This record gives sequence, C-alpha cells and structure tokens, in this order.
Amino acid sequence: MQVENTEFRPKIVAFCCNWCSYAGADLAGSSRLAYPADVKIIRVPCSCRVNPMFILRAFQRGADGVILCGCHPGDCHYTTGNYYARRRMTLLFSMLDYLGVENGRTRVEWVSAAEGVKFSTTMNEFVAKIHELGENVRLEDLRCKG
Amino acid sequence: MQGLIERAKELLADGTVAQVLGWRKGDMGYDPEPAYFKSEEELKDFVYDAFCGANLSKYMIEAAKLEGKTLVFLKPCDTYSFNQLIKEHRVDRDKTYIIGVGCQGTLKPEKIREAGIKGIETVTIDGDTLKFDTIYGAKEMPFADALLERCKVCKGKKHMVYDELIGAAEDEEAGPVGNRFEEVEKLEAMSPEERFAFWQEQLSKCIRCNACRNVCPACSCRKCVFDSNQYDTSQKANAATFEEQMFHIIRAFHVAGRCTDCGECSRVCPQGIPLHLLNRKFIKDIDSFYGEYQAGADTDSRGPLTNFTFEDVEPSIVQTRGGGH
Amino acid sequence: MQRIGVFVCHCGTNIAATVDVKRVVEAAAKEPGVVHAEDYQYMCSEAGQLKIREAIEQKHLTGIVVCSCSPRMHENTFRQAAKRAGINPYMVEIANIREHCSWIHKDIEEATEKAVILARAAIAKVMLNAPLTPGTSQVVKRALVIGGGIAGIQTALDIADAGYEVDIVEKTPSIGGRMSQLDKTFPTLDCSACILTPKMVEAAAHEKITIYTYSEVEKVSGFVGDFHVDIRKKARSVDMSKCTGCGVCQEKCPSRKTPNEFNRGLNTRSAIYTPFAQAIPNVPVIDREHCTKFKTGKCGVCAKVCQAGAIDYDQQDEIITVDYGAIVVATGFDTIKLDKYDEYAYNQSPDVITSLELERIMNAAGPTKGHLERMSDHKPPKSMVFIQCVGSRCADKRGKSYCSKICCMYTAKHAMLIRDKYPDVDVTVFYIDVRTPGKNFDEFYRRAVEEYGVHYIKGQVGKVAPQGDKLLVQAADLLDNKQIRMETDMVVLATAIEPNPDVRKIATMLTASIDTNNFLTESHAKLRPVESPTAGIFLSGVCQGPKDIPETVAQAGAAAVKVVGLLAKDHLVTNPCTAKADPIFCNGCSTCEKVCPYGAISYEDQLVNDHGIRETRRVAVVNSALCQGCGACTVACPSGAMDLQGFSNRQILAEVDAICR
Amino acid sequence: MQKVDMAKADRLREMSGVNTRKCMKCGKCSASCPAYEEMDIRPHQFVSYVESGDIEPLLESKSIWKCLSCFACVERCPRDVKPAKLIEAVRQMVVRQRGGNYLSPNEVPELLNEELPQQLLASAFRKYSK
Amino acid sequence: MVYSYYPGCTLKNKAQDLDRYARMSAEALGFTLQEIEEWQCCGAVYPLASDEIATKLSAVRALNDAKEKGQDLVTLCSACHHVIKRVNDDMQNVEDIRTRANNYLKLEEPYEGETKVLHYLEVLRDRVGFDTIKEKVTHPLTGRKIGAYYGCMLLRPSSIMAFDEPENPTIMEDFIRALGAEPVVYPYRNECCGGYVSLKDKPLAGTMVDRVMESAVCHGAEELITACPLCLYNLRNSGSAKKVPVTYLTEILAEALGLLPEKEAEGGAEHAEG
Repeated sequence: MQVENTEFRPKIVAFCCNWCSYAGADLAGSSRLAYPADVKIIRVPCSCRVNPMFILRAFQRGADGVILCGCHPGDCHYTTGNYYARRRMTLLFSMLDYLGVENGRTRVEWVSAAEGVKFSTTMNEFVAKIHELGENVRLEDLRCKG
Repeated sequence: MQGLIERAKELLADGTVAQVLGWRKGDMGYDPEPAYFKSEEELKDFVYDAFCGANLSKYMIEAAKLEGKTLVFLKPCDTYSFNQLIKEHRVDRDKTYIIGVGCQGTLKPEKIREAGIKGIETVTIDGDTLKFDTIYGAKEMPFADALLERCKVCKGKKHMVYDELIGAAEDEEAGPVGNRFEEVEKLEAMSPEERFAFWQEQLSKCIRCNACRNVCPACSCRKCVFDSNQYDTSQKANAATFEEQMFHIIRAFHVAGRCTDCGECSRVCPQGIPLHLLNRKFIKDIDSFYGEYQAGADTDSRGPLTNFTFEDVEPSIVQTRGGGH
Repeated sequence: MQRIGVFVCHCGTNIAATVDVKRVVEAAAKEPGVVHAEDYQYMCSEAGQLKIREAIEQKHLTGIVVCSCSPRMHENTFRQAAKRAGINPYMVEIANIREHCSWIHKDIEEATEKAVILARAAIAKVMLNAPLTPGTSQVVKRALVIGGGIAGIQTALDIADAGYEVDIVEKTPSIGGRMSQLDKTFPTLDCSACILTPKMVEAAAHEKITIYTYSEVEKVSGFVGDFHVDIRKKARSVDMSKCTGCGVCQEKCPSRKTPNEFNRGLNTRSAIYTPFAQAIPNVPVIDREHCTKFKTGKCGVCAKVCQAGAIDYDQQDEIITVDYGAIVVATGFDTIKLDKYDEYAYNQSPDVITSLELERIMNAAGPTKGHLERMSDHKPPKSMVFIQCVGSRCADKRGKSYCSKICCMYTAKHAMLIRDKYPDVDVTVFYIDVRTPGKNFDEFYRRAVEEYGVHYIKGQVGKVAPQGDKLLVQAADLLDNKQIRMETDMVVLATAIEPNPDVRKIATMLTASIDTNNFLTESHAKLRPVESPTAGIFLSGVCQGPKDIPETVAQAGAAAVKVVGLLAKDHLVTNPCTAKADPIFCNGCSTCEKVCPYGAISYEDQLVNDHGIRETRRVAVVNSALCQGCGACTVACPSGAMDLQGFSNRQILAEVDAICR
Repeated sequence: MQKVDMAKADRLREMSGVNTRKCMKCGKCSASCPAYEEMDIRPHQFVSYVESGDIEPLLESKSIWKCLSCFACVERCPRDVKPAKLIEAVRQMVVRQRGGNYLSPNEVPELLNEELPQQLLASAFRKYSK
Repeated sequence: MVYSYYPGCTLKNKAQDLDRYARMSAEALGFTLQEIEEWQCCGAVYPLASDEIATKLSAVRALNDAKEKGQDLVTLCSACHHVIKRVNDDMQNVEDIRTRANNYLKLEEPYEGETKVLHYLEVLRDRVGFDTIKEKVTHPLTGRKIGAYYGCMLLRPSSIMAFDEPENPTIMEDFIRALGAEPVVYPYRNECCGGYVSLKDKPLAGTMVDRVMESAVCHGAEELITACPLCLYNLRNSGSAKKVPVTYLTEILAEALGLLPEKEAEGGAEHAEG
C-alpha cells in the first residue's frame, strides 16, 4: 500500500520504562495486538528517567505526540520512581497547557508487564487523539523540519 | 538608612564582618546597584531606599568564598531566597551576618519614565509621594504608581532568617497583600489559542540576554544546563521561537518548587517579558495539587518535586479539569 | 570515531515476513558511522553470532546494533557475542523490530519504514555509547521463603538440602497451607496429610531451616544478594519454649464460638487453638480478638490449666530484621468470595458448599468426622450436584477471567470418592468443558464416569433454589437441548481460586510485578517462569498462576534451584548502567540525594579544576554498588550534572532526534 | 443447506450491541431462562445462529414472542454476552418488517378484562408491534 | 424534603391505591411527592435496540423536568422505574443516544443524565431510613409472614439499576421487618412472573406465576407484596397453583403507619382483592 502524501502520519514518541511498560509493549507484540506504526518506543530504565527536556526536544523536532508509560504507582521497580515522574509530568503538562499547547499531545499511562492489551488500546487511543489534533505546529521548531 | 551605615561601620570596626554587601548609589538617584563595601570610607556611597530592588541573596554564593564574614542586607522577600540557598548548600550561613531591613515596596524606574517624568536629577520619597527634581523642574507622582508588579502582591513583611533587624515593619506578622495568582488565573481563563498567542508574543521578544538567569537566586547553577554540550542547547542564536520557549519552560521547571517568587526575573528583563507568570503558574499548580508550599520558608523541608504522596493526582488532571484551571 | 556494524535478523519469517530486511540493511548502511550492515536468518544462532564476531574483527567495529527481537530477549546474548569478539559488551544496542514492529503491523511498507527508524535510533544511540565495566556486590548466603504451604516447604527443603540457610515466614499459626486442608489428592487418591506431614516435619527438623509462624513480612529494602527484611512475629501469647503441646488449654478454653478457619467456618474452635492436629509448631496461639481474657480481662483459664506455665498474656509483637540474598514468594491462594453468585444460593442454604468445604467434610478430622452429611440437618444426602466454573472463566466483574485449572480434576475426585464410599448417592456434575491435561488425568475423569457412574452434563446451572429440605437445580443440558429442573440434597460449587489477597502488599514491598488478577508476573512466560522480573525474587506455587500439587512441587523445586544458583555465587556482577555526577556541573545542592531510593548518593568536598579555576567544591558522588540505575536523580538535577551511564541524556536525545527526523 | 445472511447478522449485532464471539457456550442463559420450555430456538442458540449467519429460522421462531426480557440471562452470563438483547433485536427486525406485528389493535378488546393494568397493553404493544 | 414524582399510567388508573398509599405514607414519613406536570407514559418496557430514540423521549422529558426543579425523581411502578433509570443511564453514558435525544427535544440546556432516579423503596431505605420507619409505625404488622416479590425489573441489569444484590436482594425484607412483620425469603422472588406475555400467552405466564407462588408458599409466606401493578395483576390472575394474597408494598406501609382506618376495623386480616 502506498501511503498517500496528503495523509497525516503523526510522529509519536513513547517513552517506556524497562520493567513494566516496555515489557507490556513486548507482550502486546507477542500477542499480536496491533497499534499504529506511528508509535516509536524509546526504552528508559524508569519513568523517572524522562527529563521534560526530552519531551520538549521531541516536540521541537516535529513529534506530534509524546506518551510516557511506566509501572503502576506502587509497583515501580525502583519503588518510588514513578511517583516522581507523576509529579514532574503533571506540572509539565499543566505548563504546556498554560502555554496554549493542546493538552492531548502529552499523556502518561501506567502499563504493567502483564497489560499487553492495555498497551495496545492506549496506543490506539493516543494515535486517534493525535489524528484529531492534527499536526503539531505550536511546539515545532521550523528550523528542525526537513 | 543612616542607621544601617552606622551599624555596618560598627560591625566592620569590631571585626565581626570583613565586608559589607549592600547597594551603592547610582548616577541618577534611581539606579543603585549591589556592591561590596570594605571600609567606612566606601560606605559613604551606601544607599538603601525603595529603588534597591535587587535581591542580594545570590551574591552570597560568591561571598561564601571570600575571606571572613560578610554582612548582607536582606529585605523580607530576599530572605526566602537566602533560606532556599542554605537548603541547597550554596551559601554559608556561618560566614554571613544578616541584617533584615524593612521594605515598603520597591520601585520600577520604567514606570516613572512612562509617567512622563524625564531628566531626573534627584528623587525623594515623601510619604506616599515621589518627588523629583528634573531638568524640566519639580515633578511628582504617587509612590504606589511606580511600584514593581511583584510588590503589589507582597508576600509579607516578615524576615525568614536574620541576625538582627533594622527598620523592620511593625506589622511584621501581616499576611500577604493581594492575590498573586490573579494574572495567572486570567491567562488560565483564556482559550488555548489566546494563551498560545499571548506567550508567542511575549517569548518571541526574548533576546536570550540571560539577565533572568543571572539574577535569579534559584537559577544558581555553577554552569547552566543550557551551556552544556550534553543537550545540544548551548547558546543558540534566536532564529525561531521554540528555543526561547524551551529555555523558559525548562528554566521555570528547574526552579519549580525552589522559586520563592521574588520576581527578580521580570524586574530585570530588558524586554519586559512577564517571566514571573511562568513561575507563578508552577507555584499555583503545586499549591493546588500538593498543598501550599512556600520555597525558602524553611531550610529543611522537602521541595514538592523531591517529594510525593501515594495519592497524588494523575497527569491526566490537566485534561479532565478542562480549561486551564 | 565510532565504527558501527548493523545486523538485521529475519527471525525466520517472524520479522522477514513483514519487514523488508534488505531495505533495512540498505538504509542502515547509509547512516553516518555505519561501516558494516548485513542481514541473516537467525542472528541469535551460533552462525549468526559468528557473523557478528567476524564483522567486528574484520571491520574493526567499535559498536554494534542488532535489529531483532526485544532486548529483554537477546540483549545479553549479543552482548556476550560482542565481548567474545573483543569489544565492550555495553557497546551493543538492540532495535526491537519484532515485538514492537513486525508482530504488530501488517503492511510491509509501514513496518519496513518503522524498522528503519528504529534501527536509526539504535545507531544514533550506540554512536554515543561508552564502554562500561560492571562492579560487584556481596551475596548474603540465606534465603527467605514467604508462605509455608507445600510450595514454600518444598522450596525451603530444596534450598536447605543444597546447604544454604533458609527461613520460612508463615502468617498463620502453622505451616502446611491449603494442602493440609485437603482430604485426598488426585489422581492417585493419596491421603493429603499422609504425604504432607512428613514434609512439614522434615522442614521443622532441618538444621538449615528456621520457621517463623504467626509472622508476617513487614518491610523489605535492599536488592538482589542483599535484601533487608523486617519480620513481625505476632504475639502468640504462648511461650514457644515452654509449651509442651499437651492441648489441655484448648480443651478447657471456655470461649468456643469462633468460626474455625481451618474447617472453613463449618464449625467453631476455642480462642486458644492450634489449627489442626498435625500443626507445626504444635504450639497454640491465643486469638486475642475472640479471647475473653483479652476482651474483658476476666478469664485466664488457659493460664491456670497450663502446667508448663507457657501462657503469656503480656507477650508483644516482635520485629526482627534479617538479611537475605534471595526471596521466594509462595503465598498461595484462597477461594473467591461467592457473595456475587447468589443465584447458586451459597448464602441462602448451608447445603450449598464450596469444594474446599467438601474437603473438610470428607476429612476424618473435619467438622463431621469424615461423614458425608448436609450441614443443615446432618442427614446423609441421597443426591449431589457439582457445579463447575463458579467464578472462573468470567468476563464480567463478578468473577475471574482465567480457568482455575484444578477444579475439573478435584471434582472428578470428589465425585469418585463419594460414589465409592456411598454408592447410593446419585452424583451429577454440570460442566462447561472438562479440562484434564496431565498424566493419568483424563483417565481419572473417565473412570469417574465409566466405573463410578457419575453423570456429567454439559451445561451450566442457572439457579439453585432451596425448596423445602431440597435444593432445586435449574440447568441446561446443551447436548440434549433441554432444560433440567432437578431436586438434589447438596450442591458443591467448584469455586474459582485467586491469589492470596495479601500478595499485593508483598509484591509492592518487593517491587515485584503483579498482574490485574493479583498473580505475580514471571520474568518470561516460557523461559523464566519461576523468576520475577525483579532480580533476586522468585515465584513458587499458585502465587504465579493456578496449579495443582505436582506442578506446585515442581515449580517449588525450580525456584529453589534458581535461589541456590544465586546463593552459590560469591559476588554478583552489578549493573554498570549507574548514575554519575559531573563535578564541573554539580552544585552540590543535595536535590538528587532526596529522590534516590537507595541512598546511593553522598556529597564530598572535592578539588575541582573548572577550566583553570581550581577550587574545593561540595559535589555529589554515586556509590555504584548501591545505585540501581533508575535515573530519578538525573531529572532532579537542574544543572544536568547527573547523568545515567547507558541511558545518558545525549543518548536519549539522539534517539528522540532519530525518531523525529 | 442453511442460508447464510451475514448482512442481517451484522445488523442484529449492531442493533443489540451484542458481540456473539464472546459466547463460550456454557448454556447458563438457557439454564436461567423461565420461558425456555416454550421456546423452539433457545437463548444460547440465538447467539450461535447469529454468529453463523443463520438468521431466517430466528425470524420465524416463536421464541421471540416468548422472551420476557427479564434479563436473567444477561445478569448471569459469565461472558457478558446479553442474549436477551439479541432476541430483542430479532424481534425488532421482525416487527419492523411490513406485517410483522404480533399484536394488532383489533385483537385487543377480546383480551381485555377489568383488572388488566394499562402498562400491560403498553408493554405488549411495545414488544409485539412496530 | 420534596421529590419530583413520576406516577406512570397504571397508578393513575387501575393501581390508584398504590399511588394513594404512597403519597399518604410519604407525608406521614415527612417527605412530599410532587407529581411532575404533563408526564407521558414511559412506554412500560425499556427499548433495548441501540437505534431506538423516540421511544425514550418521554422518559427524558420527565428526567429533565426534575432536573429543572433541582429535585430527585421518584418512581414507584417497577416498570417506570426500570425504563426511566435505564434511559437516564443512556443519557449519562451513551453519547449517541444523548446527542440524538437532545437534538429531538431542543431543550434550553441539553439533558445529560443529571437527575438522580430513586425508587420509592430507595427513598425509604436511603433517605428516610428503615429505623425511622420502625419508630413511626403505629400498627405493627406483628405475626404476619410476608414474602417480598421483586420480579425482574427492579433488579436487572444490576450494573445499571444498582438497586440491590440482584441474586439475593434484601431491601424489601428489611422494609417488611421495619413494619413489624416477618419477612419470608424465597428463591423465586427475583424470577420473572411473565409480565407482558400474560396478554397473549396465558399458559406461559401461568407456569411462571405458579413457580413463584410455589416457592413462596413452600417457604411459608402467607402474603406477598410487590411494587409493580403488572406483577400484581399477573400474580393474582395467572396460573393454577395455590395462591396467597398479593398487595402493593405501599398498602402495608400505610397500614402499619395507621393510615388505613378501614383496615383497622377489619382487624387487618383480609387483604386479598382478587
């Protein structure tokens, strides 16, 4: 199938913690639970490794959505990492919203290693949301396009 | 003011302190600047009035490396910054002698200019009135009209840390004045498009002079992450808007939970960008999500970003609460 | 300058059917820094690894990218291959083009495009990799087993027999667990107690095994090789060193109204009690909630009658802290609550019972001394109905989504035993499917039908209605396509099993992953079934998934072997992907220390040469033996001084850039 | 030879919101059904008939006039299949077809008696006719 | 406390007692049922098919009326309660139905399921409290063995009706106990009585009523109460098994509260009417 040029193909970066969500994505894979190829996963040891800088950089480079997945609160492999991530992301997302960036472009979802189905549905939902929002123009750095 | 100079002289004379950090008269009467005073002689240029807006806390990082103790004059809101720096091990309390000075609000010279008063030779503060001798003759304006934005919502007249107080307000316990989140709330009530347009306009004015960074007592890194080669962010030309957004978002994020809301960033911005509105947004969110927190009110509590509770709100609250509340 | 080799795996057709591997190779070869790119059928095979080795040696590669299955699968394989070829094993990155690409996409164009991007991201990352050297950490030569059922006992015995110290923590007053409540076991019909009791005795007598009953794990810290565990020894109110186990206290105890947990509440017990005759230790506990002495202060009969003077009303809970190298979870299961299934009238009639209750009724030491009788009028039943899958295989909120696995077999066992002992009792089993995989299992079920005349009817029961002294069962016979409305005397519900509810608390303490059904997650569903993804935590028995006794014992042994394998090591190689502070950038502000879960960050005054300025500064120092590499500190650090080796800021940004390119 | 009508099957699934694939054929719906004996096609069969596209017998079945929509099958189904909704959809399909009404106003007078509550007529018309 | 009240067609006609006793008792217990103006018949059965909108509108109108008054909406007839609660759930949770219903109705402010729908029994249990009722009983029904007949519509589907445990409900038993009588629990109290098939299919309705009656009698019930006029009609008129008298739950409530002087005269012995 030739993808039409006019069709919007979002760029979506998914940061997944190694212990739960990356494994959840693996399970989605081995269970053949499809989600759009627009999603590209970056493996991080823990959701608390994700620096707001990474997220802004992704947007700067033309990402249309960024999602962070980690272990469920209480189940962090490092005990407390996702609690810090939760605070950081809450504040960051609120700030982006305050700056007028569409608040559906960022999301945090807790996905355990056993939740392949949840991983897949989350990604499908998120990609649908990004389709709804269209291309990211507010955060993109035009110089980086090309 | 004379009392301050006298006391400074005494402390220099009896060897309690080796130098004094205060404000030196400028050329115009409304442009004093931070300065060290090593002797009685130098102290004749010392000044303290409503134009001494500069927060001296951050200078104490360097002062900690000097020989001997340093006497520093801190206004009530400056003491929050100093406390925060103690918490972060950046200043040396043992090498500091703090005189807490009273403050009736500090002024913004631009407002005087905007009021059409130019060619100023001297300024005197007479109660609620500012009196000017200008080359065009005597002029005056209400004191309140020249106040810095930050001082209109003063967070209180109490000093958080000091060795002695001189000229402190009698109503020390009086609480904050005004609602400091009013402007933030106004922005929050706008549509995302309006907010985006607002910030686009504001942040595009940025010339990356780094004045905000240099003055900010929380932005006290020895070497800024934006000067690091790790992030490929170091000192770029301002060819597109994102760089500024990124810089200011990250800057605000890095001081979130540490910013005392001293307002120095907006005071020094040559482009008049209301940078404090970024910091205050974080403060407002922190207060509403995690409970009231005032950075610098103490020296040992955990900041909101180095703390958590099991029941913290989920990031999705940003979507579900709707609007920008 | 890095010289990178890229190796694209077909994984047979797993990848190659959806991803055009040749195009991935071509695209990768064009990336800056890449000096070699090739594809192969199975990169993980001996031949595939040899290709990697040859390329490293011939092209003088400094780093490699393998585009293959998940790094959770073969990262280590390829690291070892790189190491054998003479480059640092941490100069390897994996692009996951199977689980995250070929398996979830159908369109070749799309999947290939994505695979190329994933490869680029991995190449961008590996360009910034630096050789890393793992450190080592100590191994405490002692294991903890949480749960004293057959799984825990077997694991403990196997570890102890290998020569290592092992502690069992059991929250009830005795070890033995669910198996001690069973009457007979399938498919051989051995008496459960007869085969369990010797194991219990062996465990209690083993010089390497310490048993803490009536105790619970309170807090766990540390990590693989060196866990620190707080164990709460609940106050037994009986001095274990003095008690002779004579049982007089239990006989004389005047408060006898407490539901007997061991008999599933079918009868009552005294407030001071040992759960069952063969209990180990044979020392009673006082149930303070139900004891008159503790409730009103008046009584003290047990203390009066105890000749050994063992009763101690003032005993307090005691907390001990013990270090362990490995921890095994063997917390077992319980049956689900049936409150939401009252169409079966469990709460409306005492003659509707669960299978576990039937075990107690059939047991000679049970509430009816082994006589099969109805709990309502103690008359022997003439007809019995067994209902399968009660709460199992449910998609609704009432039950469990999974098959409880053991019910088909124990129901066949019950039906057979009843028909054997009471041939005049008519037994009907309503089933959805009869699932009997296992050695001699289907034969066993067929014997129940063929030799013992148990009626098996395919169709679920819709309602059980008490009617007079009978139970009216309304069911469907799907094969005859008719509705059955039959009267019976007793109904036995094959109730779904679920992990012990406490396990969630324990999993949280251990940071072990747990699924939505509260089963602990294994590290790999097929290849690492007894290990939790959290290093040093092992799984034994039903806490991992429904199992019968032989499977539980087999898994218990497997878990023990894994533990022994760990404890046999003098040192553990630690993860070299630890945090590291750059003293030039560090402010010494102590922010990072506050978010470190391991206390791995300290501060020291260091002489720093900052571009010619030499001064002493307070800077952060990471203890790499303690650091587990989560990265919380790296984000807390405002100056970016703190970075994580193997997942550095620059590496992650390079991946972001490559993906967004 | 059975006539397969997948279009109608899809329409029934859509109207009812029932996913027939969720059925594990345990028969609890039929076990629970109080009108079972009066039915020619049984509740569990409705699910498998729709799944296989065998719609014609359902449209002709008298079961659709016997189902009480008492929801016992829905409440007790372990797979959340909701057979009653499927039967209702078949009934709707029939009454929406011309002449598919099972009750006509002409019949009513002779069915009436003094105590008969209004809601009985209202519900019967809802269930039996367009 | 004032509640919006939706009586429904039958209570205005054949089941006037049910309505009258309910209002009398409400006043005695300190709450008022304010009948909503111009209510229309709810349709008596909930339209199950996902594409039916028009048949749900009368329920939405009633719900919106209560919303505008800022009151909870109380119903008494099981069928009305069933229909209105389920339509309300649709209006809350099914976007398609919500949008289309609002498009039809063109209300000033769209209705999105804001109204809380309560069955009269729920008001008694959750707002008045059975303990309070017990205190206000002047003529306790001591010695009477009363079986509650729930039927299907109050309880199912339980996820939406959220009325009581669907397989072992207790609300009516608690109610009976509060009035001083002895509740009789029997397993068929939540099985369908035959409802609308009693119009054209008497034998089927008869079988089902007989099962209910047999079960009730077997467990010792000497009379039954119900909330539904159709159940009442059907239980009285269908089937051939031995019967016990059936009354509305509001009747025994009014009786226990001493609001039925005529009953007192009769000594409370005779309840059956049909």
